[in-house]
Amino acid sequence: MTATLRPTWTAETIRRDFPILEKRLPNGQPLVYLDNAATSQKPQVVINAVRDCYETYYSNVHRGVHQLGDRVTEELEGSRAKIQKFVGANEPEEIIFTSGTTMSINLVANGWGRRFLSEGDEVLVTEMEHHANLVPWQQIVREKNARLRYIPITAEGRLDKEQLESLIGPRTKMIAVTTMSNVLGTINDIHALSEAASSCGARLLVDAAQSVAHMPTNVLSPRVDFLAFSGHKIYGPSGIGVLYGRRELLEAMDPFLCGGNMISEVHRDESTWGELPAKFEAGTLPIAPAIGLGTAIDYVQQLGWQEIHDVETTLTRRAWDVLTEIPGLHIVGPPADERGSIISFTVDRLHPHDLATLVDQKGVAIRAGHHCTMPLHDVLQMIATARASFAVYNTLEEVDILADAIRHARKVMRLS
Amino acid sequence: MTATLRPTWTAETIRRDFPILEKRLPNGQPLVYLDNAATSQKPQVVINAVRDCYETYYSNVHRGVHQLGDRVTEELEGSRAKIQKFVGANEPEEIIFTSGTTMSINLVANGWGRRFLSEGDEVLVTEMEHHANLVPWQQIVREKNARLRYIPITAEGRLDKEQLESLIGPRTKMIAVTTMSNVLGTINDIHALSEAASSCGARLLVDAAQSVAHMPTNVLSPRVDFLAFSGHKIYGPSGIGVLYGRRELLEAMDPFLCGGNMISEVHRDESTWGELPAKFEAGTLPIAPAIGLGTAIDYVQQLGWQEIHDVETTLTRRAWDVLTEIPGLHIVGPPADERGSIISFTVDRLHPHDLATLVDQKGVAIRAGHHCTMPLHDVLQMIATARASFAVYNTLEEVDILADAIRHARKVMRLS
Amino acid sequence: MSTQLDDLYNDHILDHFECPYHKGAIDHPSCSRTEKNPLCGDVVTLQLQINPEGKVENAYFDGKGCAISQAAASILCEHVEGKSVDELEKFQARDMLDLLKVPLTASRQKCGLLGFRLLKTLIYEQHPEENEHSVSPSDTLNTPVSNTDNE
Amino acid sequence: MSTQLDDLYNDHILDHFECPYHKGAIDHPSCSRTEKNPLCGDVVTLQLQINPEGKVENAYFDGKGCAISQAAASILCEHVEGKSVDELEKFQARDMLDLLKVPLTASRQKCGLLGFRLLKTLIYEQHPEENEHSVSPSDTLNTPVSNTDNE
Ligand SMILES: Cc1ncc(COP(=O)(O)O)c(C=O)c1O
Ligand SMILES: Cc1ncc(COP(=O)(O)O)c(C=O)c1O
Repeated sequence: MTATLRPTWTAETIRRDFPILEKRLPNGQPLVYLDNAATSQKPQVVINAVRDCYETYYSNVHRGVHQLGDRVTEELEGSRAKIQKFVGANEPEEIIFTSGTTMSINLVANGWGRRFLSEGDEVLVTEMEHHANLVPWQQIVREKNARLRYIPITAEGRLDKEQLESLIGPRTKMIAVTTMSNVLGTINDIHALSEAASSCGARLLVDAAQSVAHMPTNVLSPRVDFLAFSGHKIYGPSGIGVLYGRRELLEAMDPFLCGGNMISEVHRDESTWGELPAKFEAGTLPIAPAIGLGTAIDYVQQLGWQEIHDVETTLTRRAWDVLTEIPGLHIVGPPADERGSIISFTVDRLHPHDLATLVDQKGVAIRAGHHCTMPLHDVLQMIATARASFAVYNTLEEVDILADAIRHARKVMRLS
Repeated sequence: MTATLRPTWTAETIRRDFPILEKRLPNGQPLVYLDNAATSQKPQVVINAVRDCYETYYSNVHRGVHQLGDRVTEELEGSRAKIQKFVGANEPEEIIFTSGTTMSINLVANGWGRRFLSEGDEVLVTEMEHHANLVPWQQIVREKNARLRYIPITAEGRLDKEQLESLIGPRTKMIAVTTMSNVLGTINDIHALSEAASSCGARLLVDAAQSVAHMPTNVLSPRVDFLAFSGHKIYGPSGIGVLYGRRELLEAMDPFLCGGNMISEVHRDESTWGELPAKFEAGTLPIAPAIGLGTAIDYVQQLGWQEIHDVETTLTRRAWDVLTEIPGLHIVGPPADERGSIISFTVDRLHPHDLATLVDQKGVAIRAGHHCTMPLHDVLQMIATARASFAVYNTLEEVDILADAIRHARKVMRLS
Repeated sequence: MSTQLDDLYNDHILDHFECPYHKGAIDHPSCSRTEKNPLCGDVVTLQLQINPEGKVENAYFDGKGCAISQAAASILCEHVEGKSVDELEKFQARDMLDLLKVPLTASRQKCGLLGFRLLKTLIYEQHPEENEHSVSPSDTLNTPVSNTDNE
Repeated sequence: MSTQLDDLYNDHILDHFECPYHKGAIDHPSCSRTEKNPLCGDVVTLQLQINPEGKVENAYFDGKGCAISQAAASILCEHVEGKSVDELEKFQARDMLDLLKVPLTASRQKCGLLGFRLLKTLIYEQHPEENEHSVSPSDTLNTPVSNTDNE
């Protein structure tokens, strides 16, 4: 299944898999899509998987007393099994389909937190977390009179390991941390965090939204308790996400959403919960997106992690090199070799929003804003940054177009 | 927009819009899809809308500092505006995108219930509710020491209006009721329930999951406070649902899911919420499904409610006539003329699961089970029923094939 | 994918459904257990009489539900009598499905395996100490599809 | 759909951005208000000096943020001076966008209308009684896109 069908591929060959990359923008420019950390484009195989589901065997799942139902259930459960292997989980029942990373983390904050957090307990997050891995914890610690604590970052944008040591303790019940910062590009040391968690008996949740398309994911080494990601950032359809949870924990937790499918028996005043994974999958699942996610995972595995890494680090290094040559441009976070394919930056006297609009005139899609990391931007003492983020289909030429577009923007803004 | 492009259509012409209906089943039979109450098939225009999104303008919404972002946001907000008009809401901000009916109702049970329910308060549901409109209320009334009460049904499967009178009172804070039973086909009198709710100052939530593809929806006459439905039952993509809520209520409620998009400002220990509808749309939305839902709504409106009603009641009457001729077959719920296009039934000495498997041999997809309405089945004193449910593309011939298949099943089971 | 369902309700199944083997109750069973498939309401009770040598002398079932679940329970009772607990420990879901002699789609396997699940739990409980470090029955009993209900 | 963006940062906008009109503060303004666009961090303060005849004698802004929001605030100040409160009540978002003389995409309109939103609130507050039954400013100020942040 994961046999390398493309032993060698380049951005040029891979681009043909993504129909949108061949289209022209409304302004007639070719698209230079460098907003991959927000969401990635979809290869034809994924688009077709969704279409085929609707055109040939669509019906509701888990009710297969008819042939379509059997087929669609087989496809959905096949996708679950692929995801299980992809994240290295022991059992398919540990894979919960959700609507996205945000929903996955909310599920844990509520289903685990409401049951297992008590007054005075501490939840440890980092200063670089996405709002999705902050706000749900803020809410549940408030409800429980527990406390949210932040692992600070160093000047280079890495987790401060010494501070980590002093933050963990017997009150630490949960460490919730991103595998890769969506702003700094920092790749966090999950091994160290996993050890920290076991040293104090805390649970470890990793938000793998940013890393999942760029490096291997494994929930057993180092061992994590929960792992969340979204399909739309790994070349999959929109509307589907995943929560991995260790069986014992999922079994001990309360359900989050309630309704059909997640129950065993419903009586007038009480209900009993179904088995895993149904217990956490209330209502009709996003069936076609879930099936399409399985195809996306096949696609990524066929590319191969080493190849993906090589292509993306080449892009990131080039971007580092050409961007740092631009006067007044400052990159935040660690050096090119120690980060994912994300580069956030500011340009003196050029507001990120103006910059993004100006490079868009050249067909270059980047992002500007706080990227759902306001506390991080407070630490950086910045209101907003511009961000370019790369995927397997980006080319070195596109990196150069970005740099030229930024130079052009500076000229338009009378900065050179 | 809702101009009747097909002034006259029949199931035969409409079937060509649905690619799956032309496919053969694995066993070589043509598909007779009578499981529409579980989920409906998708017309080509909807499938194409999803595909076009991915192939021509996909990117993340509400961040349109680039052209793709502007386009996709325009499409998504265009879909929201269509839904607003479709349900007759005052403002697009009152339309919240969710992952489905189940999620929509959970949002209200938590976001409204946790804030506005107190000890001793009562939530009124009906005996015919789907688990999606029961279990979330069971959970929140337990948490709040409030009480869940049931409006009983009559022998014919209608709401017992006299009992309703005696159930409402100053403690009634919420009436949550389905517009159409997914088992009995009963169409509830939302006018009467709306009056009952205002007479006691309660909120009214309607679960429109079953009715939304079959009859007009309007949240202002009679006035309802919340309305929930799923895209997948109205010829739309899977993975998208809607919650309508009146602005004052949505503004007064707590958010449910937390994360990106739904915030205004995130500080280390607290956050402030964004404006409607963002406040309830945490994380990346199911973008392509949401856009596809807009197309599905256009499609239904082009068919025309009167035409849909005529076609579906003809099917339902025919089904009633041919099914009641089958020895030992008993239909639950009101007469053919007073129900939606849903017929649930039992056949003496033929377990619904065996029946469903046997008619499947003839290519007929029906459902068997408790249809996520265990309390209703308790009232009916049945463990399971078989259910056939019709949509605009079903034909009278298909109804006859169903009847023949049931006769065949009886023969196989040595019942005739 | 495609399964020829026409053979599903053949004489073998229907005969067992209509005239089940050992349907009823044992007065003093060695062990007894009831399980329910909430999805379709199938209920099966299985009772075993095991002699001191560890042999199943008598197997009775009771219950109600679809033809598949009831016929399968009947076929199961017929099969286990005379077998030793050790033998039955090796009896797998696949073997049970083979005994039915008909092709079951994933969605109907839960019906066909309801009695089998009971058997495995009862057998497992015969040697709880021995089995302590081995897999629990719930691990081995997972049918391919988690056949929960939804619409 | 397509908007020619090349004209966006033209001399009109950039001149106002670089040499804004009435950037600063009034000592004793008749009214003053600050607003922020949390998405991009744009902040604008608007201060008006309104004479007894209901005419805006002085309009000053202060703030920081993108060129569009700051230039638009400057253009706004220039425009409103000499206008009566009654005239400004009729001043619409569309008029503001016309004043900018450049095409703004939906996503950038929030920047271009930040100062305008302040103006509308300040003007609205001049006649709270009269306006009681009319629409509140928040109703009329909705920009086409709810420009919240996400990724
Ligand atoms: C009446 C009713 N309510 C709620 C639901 C739940 O909808 P969903 O599963 O799409 O969340 C359904 C269908 O499953 C239904 O028929
Ligand atoms: C690190 C990180 N966590 C969580 C999320 C939230 O993902 P989603 O919006 O798909 O729920 C994102 C992206 O938006 C992210 O970058």
